Amino acid sequence: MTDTLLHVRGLTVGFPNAHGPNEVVKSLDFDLERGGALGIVGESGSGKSMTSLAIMGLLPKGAKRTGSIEFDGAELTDLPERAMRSYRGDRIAMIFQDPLSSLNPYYTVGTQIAEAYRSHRSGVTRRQARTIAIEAMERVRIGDAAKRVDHYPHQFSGGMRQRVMIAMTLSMEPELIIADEPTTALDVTVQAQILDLLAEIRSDTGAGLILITHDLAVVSEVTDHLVVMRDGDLVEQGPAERIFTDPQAPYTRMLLDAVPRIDDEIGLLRTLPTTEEAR
Amino acid sequence: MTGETVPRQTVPTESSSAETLLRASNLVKEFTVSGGGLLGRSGKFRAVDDVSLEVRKGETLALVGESGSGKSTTARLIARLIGTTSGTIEFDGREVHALTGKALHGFRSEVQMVFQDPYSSLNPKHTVERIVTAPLAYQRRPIPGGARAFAGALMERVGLDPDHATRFPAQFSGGQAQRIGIARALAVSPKLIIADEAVSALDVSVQAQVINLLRRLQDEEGFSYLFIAHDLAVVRQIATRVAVMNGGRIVEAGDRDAVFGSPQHEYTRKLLAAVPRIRPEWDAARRRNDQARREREDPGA
Amino acid sequence: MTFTPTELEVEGAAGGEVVREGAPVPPPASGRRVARAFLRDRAAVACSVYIVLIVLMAVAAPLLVKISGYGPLEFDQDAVDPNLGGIPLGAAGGMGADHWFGVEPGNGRDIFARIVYGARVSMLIAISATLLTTALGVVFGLIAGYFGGRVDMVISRVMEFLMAFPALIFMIAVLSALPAENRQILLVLVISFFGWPYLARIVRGQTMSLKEREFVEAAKASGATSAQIIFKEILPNLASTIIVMTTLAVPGYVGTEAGLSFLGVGVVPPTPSWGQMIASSVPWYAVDPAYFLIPGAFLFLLVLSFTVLGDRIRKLLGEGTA
Amino acid sequence: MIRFVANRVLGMLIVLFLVCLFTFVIFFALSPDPAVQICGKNCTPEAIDQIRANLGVDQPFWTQFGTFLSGLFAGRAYGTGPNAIDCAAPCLGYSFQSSQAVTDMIVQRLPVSATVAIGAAVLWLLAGVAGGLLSAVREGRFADRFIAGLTLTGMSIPNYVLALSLQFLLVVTLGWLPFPQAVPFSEDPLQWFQNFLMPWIVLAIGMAAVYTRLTRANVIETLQENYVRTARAKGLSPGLVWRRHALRPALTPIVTIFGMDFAGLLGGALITETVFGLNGIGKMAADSITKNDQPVIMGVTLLAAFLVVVGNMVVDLLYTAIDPRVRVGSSA
Amino acid sequence: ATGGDGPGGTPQTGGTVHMLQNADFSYLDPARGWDGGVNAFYRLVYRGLTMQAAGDAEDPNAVVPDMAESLGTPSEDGLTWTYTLKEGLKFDNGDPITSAELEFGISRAWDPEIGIGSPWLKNTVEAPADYLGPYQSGEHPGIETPDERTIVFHLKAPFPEFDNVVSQVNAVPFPVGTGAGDEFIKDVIASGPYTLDSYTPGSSIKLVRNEHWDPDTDDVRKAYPDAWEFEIGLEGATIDERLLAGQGSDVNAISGKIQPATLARLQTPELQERVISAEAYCVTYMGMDTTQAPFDKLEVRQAMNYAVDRTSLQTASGGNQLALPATTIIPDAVNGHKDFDLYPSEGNAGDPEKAKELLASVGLEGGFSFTLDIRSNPIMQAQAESIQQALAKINVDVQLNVIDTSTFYETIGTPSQMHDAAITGWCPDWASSSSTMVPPLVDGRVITEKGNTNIAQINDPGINARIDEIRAMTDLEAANTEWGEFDEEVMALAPIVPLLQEPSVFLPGENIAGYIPNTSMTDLTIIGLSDPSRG
Ligand SMILES: Nc1ncnc2c1ncn2[C@@H]1O[C@H](COP(=O)(O)OP(=O)(O)OP(=O)(O)O)[C@@H](O)[C@H]1O
Ligand SMILES: Nc1ncnc2c1ncn2[C@@H]1O[C@H](COP(=O)(O)OP(=O)(O)OP(=O)(O)O)[C@@H](O)[C@H]1O
Ligand SMILES: [Mg+2]
Ligand SMILES: [Mg+2]
Repeated sequence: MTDTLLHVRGLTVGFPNAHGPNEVVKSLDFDLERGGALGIVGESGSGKSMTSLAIMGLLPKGAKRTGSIEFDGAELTDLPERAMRSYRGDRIAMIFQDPLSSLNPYYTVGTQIAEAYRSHRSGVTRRQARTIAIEAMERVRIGDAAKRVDHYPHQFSGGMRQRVMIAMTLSMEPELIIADEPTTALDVTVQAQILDLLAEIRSDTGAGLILITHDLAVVSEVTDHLVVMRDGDLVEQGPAERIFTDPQAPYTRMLLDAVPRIDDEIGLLRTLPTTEEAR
Repeated sequence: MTGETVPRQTVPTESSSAETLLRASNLVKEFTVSGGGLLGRSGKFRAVDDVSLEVRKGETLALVGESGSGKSTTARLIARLIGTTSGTIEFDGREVHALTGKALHGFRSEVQMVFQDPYSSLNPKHTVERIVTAPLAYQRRPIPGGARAFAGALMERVGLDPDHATRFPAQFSGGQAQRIGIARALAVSPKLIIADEAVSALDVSVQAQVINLLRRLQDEEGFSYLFIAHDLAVVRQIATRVAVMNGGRIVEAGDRDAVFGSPQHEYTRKLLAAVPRIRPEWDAARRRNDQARREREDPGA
Repeated sequence: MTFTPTELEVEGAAGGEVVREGAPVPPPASGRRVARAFLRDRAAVACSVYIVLIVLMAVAAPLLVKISGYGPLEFDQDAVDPNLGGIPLGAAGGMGADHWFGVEPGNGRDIFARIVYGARVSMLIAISATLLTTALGVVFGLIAGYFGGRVDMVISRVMEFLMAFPALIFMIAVLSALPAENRQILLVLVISFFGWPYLARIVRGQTMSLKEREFVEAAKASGATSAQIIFKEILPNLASTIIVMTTLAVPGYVGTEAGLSFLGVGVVPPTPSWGQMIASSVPWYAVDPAYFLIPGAFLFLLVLSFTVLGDRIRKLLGEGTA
Repeated sequence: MIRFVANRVLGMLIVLFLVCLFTFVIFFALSPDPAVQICGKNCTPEAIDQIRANLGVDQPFWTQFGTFLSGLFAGRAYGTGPNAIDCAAPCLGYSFQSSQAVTDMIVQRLPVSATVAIGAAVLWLLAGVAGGLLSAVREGRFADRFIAGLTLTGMSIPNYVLALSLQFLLVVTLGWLPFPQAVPFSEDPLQWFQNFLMPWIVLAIGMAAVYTRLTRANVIETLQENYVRTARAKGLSPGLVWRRHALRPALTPIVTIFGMDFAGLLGGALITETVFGLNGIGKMAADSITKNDQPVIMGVTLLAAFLVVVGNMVVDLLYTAIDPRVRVGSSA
Repeated sequence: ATGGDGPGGTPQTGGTVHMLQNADFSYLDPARGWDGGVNAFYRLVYRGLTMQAAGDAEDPNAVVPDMAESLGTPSEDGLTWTYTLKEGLKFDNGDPITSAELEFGISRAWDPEIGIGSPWLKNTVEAPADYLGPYQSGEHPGIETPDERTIVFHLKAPFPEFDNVVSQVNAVPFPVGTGAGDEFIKDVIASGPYTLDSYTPGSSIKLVRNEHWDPDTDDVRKAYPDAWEFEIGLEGATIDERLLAGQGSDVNAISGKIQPATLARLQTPELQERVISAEAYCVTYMGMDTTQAPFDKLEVRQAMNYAVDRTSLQTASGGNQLALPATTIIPDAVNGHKDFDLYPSEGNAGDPEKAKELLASVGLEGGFSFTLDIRSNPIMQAQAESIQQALAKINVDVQLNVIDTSTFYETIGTPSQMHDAAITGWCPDWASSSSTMVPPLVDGRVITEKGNTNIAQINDPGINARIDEIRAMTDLEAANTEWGEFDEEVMALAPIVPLLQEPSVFLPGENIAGYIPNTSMTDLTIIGLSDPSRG
């Protein structure tokens, strides 16, 4: 299985302003194999989210994207919006960090889960869509799905909302799931459940996964390939095991040293003089 | 430039003979939750349910538990920011749970807090100087050596540039801002610092800096921490003793190694199991590789 | 007259009690940078210039009148035609070298002098009312927002009640029934009495979210009293809101004063006020449009200037994130 | 839900009661003696005393307030004996100057005020929402800045200045519109329409400006919501994203203030009705103020407060229907 | 008054006359209403024993018989007046009008809550103190109806002008037993040529012909139009604009006096042809409280009379078409007027020098300050401001106290509430003599705690005696001459400052004929349309 699903070259995202191009993602290269799991790690503001949004073609207003993003052989950066839309939700799905604000408070979760399906598959009746939503909710193990399908987001707990977000991507069986910090807002126990769920779905559907997080321990458990970012730059990338056992870049090493361990090593955590120290 | 590499050191196991600084017994806090409106029946919600704990001099007691388990409420009870429903708090041998008004000032200068969100906990409209001297100002105590010098000294102690005393919080990074919060806590030379999720909002590298700072200060000045966190890995790094909260109660308490090594309560076990971890063999391999590299780069070491 | 002191109030109303969370309070914009941005904004500068001119005009009224030669109360029989109902002689309401803006029909009073003196009344009332409203609104808003619970309940009910009141009708009714002495003070009091809840509501909402911020707790842990927390910790964070609300309130009150005077319950004659001038021009607007247009234009431009200024200041302070 | 409604209604009743009490206290203190008004010219002090006794205005405050309240619900009579004047429930008072029950006076003028209010509301809502949407879509571009200028101007024109200017321009100078003349719709629809056109415009302009800004701000803000991004990430068509995920949340708050503004206007547009000589509640209030006809002023005040308070409540209830978050049972 | 048929030619029968007005009529019930506007309206629907002569009569101030066959016959002692009704008089439902209905209608004036209009019946006709009108006390003991056509009044004291009393609007017939409470406030039981078709308070009144009115019994009313429509609640400016434009049915419209601002627009020949002006029947004056310093000094009051600038007042009130300087209390148009000016000045512009001298003579050369009560009405405010300006020249500082229209008369009628002076006006209750013009303003015995008309509060024995003397005169012509003399005697004491007589200018629609407006009461009953098919 060396079939490349996503092939990113020279991806650059900038917010040009009076002072210059103001690049927040700088010439990023990485690949994701079909069914593979890629982790993108880095500190806050290092450009992780912008990378994922660039792939989705959902960059905020004012952002400029250059470089190439090839998905399943098709160049996404050239696609007109209309064509790009047929990828989104259908073949590439995204799960966002904050599940409450990412769900529309005005509609039931059922409606929102089925929405993507209805818009990508024509001729789906309301009833069918509902059934699909219930099935998706059952798959992410939301109990009593038949009833809860008619509830509103605010009636769910944080963990369940995140499950709803995942359920939303499921109905379409996407080939690529991008999860942008899907567990940051959650408790460890809930985080563990969500991560398990993602792993399970991947093994069920064979979908590729890009997991974005700043938690190295999380990526170490989930992904097989790693991209380390800092200030929009690609610091280092490679197979997870290699990076965890033999990090090449000093920044990666520092990062790994700074992670508090639960199992081992008690002592002063190693830190790099970061940009902030220099200020 | 690879940055400083601090030799690993073992934290000495605490001596159980250490003196007790704070003792909270049977704390209960009930909140009235109204049913809304005029007709709504109001009920009582027990956020803290019969919690007893003690913090000894020079040690760190960590309070862990999932969101909503009552950690912050316990901290605020102990800091006397909210009144207790019942229970007693003894600090340095004095009963403090009934103090009010001015009488509280003495206590306030011995117990300080550091908060989760560095920006939210600093008034954006005040300069650093004003922020760090605020506890003295509020307690109407003279500022030794003048505000500028005092603030400068404090800032230096937490590793900030004293020249930045007239800046506003927004002009600092998260880690620096959190240091300002710590400096403020140090202003009154407290005996106990309550750190409520003081590092949870920070990136790992910054988090590490702050943890290191807290540890250094403890080593240098010998004060005690009540350290609240939900990240067990962090807790393990800093705690002397650990108390696990769930549903408003402390379900398990004990020495760090005891709690992490052989958790007694089922909830603690569940919590520990859920913590994501980097495979220890990877870490071990990395350490070997690291060692090898260092030797390669600097054969003299 | 729609009684809308500012539009912020409406935006506040839209959200109801819900305080927008997570919106970080922008760090203080540096004064110099704001000033520079402000100076680049042509509309804002033009508006400020107009306002400053009016203020100067109001302050220098006696001097200006000396230059123009006619006092605001002085009759000039020679400027009007007694055969035609007292219509001003000459074109455009009697404008000319003698009477720069023409004269009032009937008595020949100099419109320039009345505009100048009217500016005094308008500005004085609007600014006093703004100050009083701001003081009330800020204090009550802070108290309600900070203490919450029963205190908030009482203050909120009072605000709700005042806002439910058809303020204009009520103001007119009360003013018309009250004696004419100290009418200007009464106007200020009555306007402020109904005006403060609009600011208080916004201050209350912001206070409620500010008090959840940890620096309040930190201050408490440092030994600050409630008063210190309210006025030293929270109040500075409301500065930009208050500035914006205040600039937006002034035009509202200029309009209100003029409206009340227009309805005949404002200032007492012969004191000139722009609203009163507009009201007395109503029967004449077909024969002597200048009589209506001059105070109308002055009033409109003043209100517009304050509104634009408030709007710009809000944008500057709002976007002033570093 | 029932609890919520009950709560809301109870709160509303309390506010209304306070409004009644406050109004009554004020007017009790300010009111000229109705007996003097009834007594007319060439009146003797004895006659006044007798009329006072007849009307019960010599009673203590609380008794009078009680009578007033019961009059609201059960009606009341002014005076006793053969000359007693009946005031049916809901009795808001009796105007001795116009010799009419205030309720009747209001009911008679309500159609005009309602016409004014409805027309203006439709106009400002359409203009405001359309302008706001256009502004939001073209954010930062010429159309947006142009509309921003218009709204600032619209908000700044005191409406009597606008009313007089329009009348001067359209009627006197250009002669495009005839002088307002009271004609029912059925008699001369054209003249009827022309009569109301200017009041509608005058009332709508200020409001439309506010609504434009509000709509613009809401739409821009909503477009930045994460759930809109989610919707786009699902591959929904732009139309669907706009309709379902942007407009509904953006326009919902507008419904709330619209309800209150409309209710406020229904209580009479004082200045506009006066300037255009429309015999609505606002003009009646203005006239009553000139005549110091306190019962009418009080009646209109109460009516307006009632409309605003009820409008407020209806909006709240409506809000629970449109915004699931505030639905009862949840602590949002 | 300008005589003739009015501008539009001769009135023809038919059509609808429109009346555009700002304020609604006070009451449709004539026992309650009593003012120039509503009196003119009552004349269309109600009839009394006598009435003021037609507007186009030789002497329009005269009193002539209406339902009575002739004017009243007084007894020798002047205490009993007898009238005989014409035949064929009917209400609008066809029921005959007899002396019983007339007695009933007149007795309503005694009801304390209904009879709040003209006080003259109560003032003159004998009745026990506890008589409270027909609803509470039954038949009137002071009025006899020996037969269906005869009615006899017993007076308290001789009153030579009693024919004027029964011409008052509250001396009209009503079916026995009707009209309690507020029944007639919105309804009309007509005895005159028109009856009520519909009434929307504050907005419109429509009158249609009373089929049971017999023109043969009526010498005064012409009743040309078939219907009347009163459009109420229009702004003064709007009314003028409509009359100027004369669109549609507005050619058939009349209204009250036009606004000063409109005068300037009447300069085209077509409009000039339509303009009619009418003399003033009232005087606008400033009353000074003679019981308080400084107005207790004659010299100060005289100084005021000298100082006011009547030319400026005139312009402030709308120019010379709408205001004339007044130097007497009795206006030119009221019978009994005598021309004099005790305090003359060049061009009526005031004589500040003379005034200063007078003030100096009582040690007030430094001036003083006083408070002037005025009504919140633009013209009155303009007048007050003019006085303020004029008196400033003699160092007198005038503080204006603006009082709401509704409470103004109540306030100045209450001596304890009135300030140092007030501007107000006075009109006679009937213009055929000055008996109701001067005495109410200066009779020291009518000063009351409330409803006071003698706001100067002058109580001079000489004046009081003169009033009684002239009132007792049965020769009304001679009495009027005496009233004129009396006016001058009063003005020598200067209790008031007569300011202006305010004539009015009217602009009837193009198609209106027979319109002879009058500032005291316009006779609507002789108006018609020149071409009833128009409009
Ligand atoms: N609309 C924007 N305009 C200008 N700069 C932006 C904009 N949005 C984001 N940025 C900048 O882009 C950089 C990268 O942001 P990004 O959200 O990708 O970081 P991240 O790695 O996802 O951080 P986090 O872990 O906090 O989510 C940041 O420095 C941010 O300030
Ligand atoms: N003022 C209050 N009124 C009512 N309930 C409250 C109040 N403060 C806290 N609670 C409730 O008490 C419980 C404990 O809250 P607390 O903040 O102590 O939890 P925590 O363990 O600190 O959680 P987290 O990790 O999310 O900070 C929660 O259920 C919370 O909703
Ligand atoms: Mg991110
Ligand atoms: Mg907490």
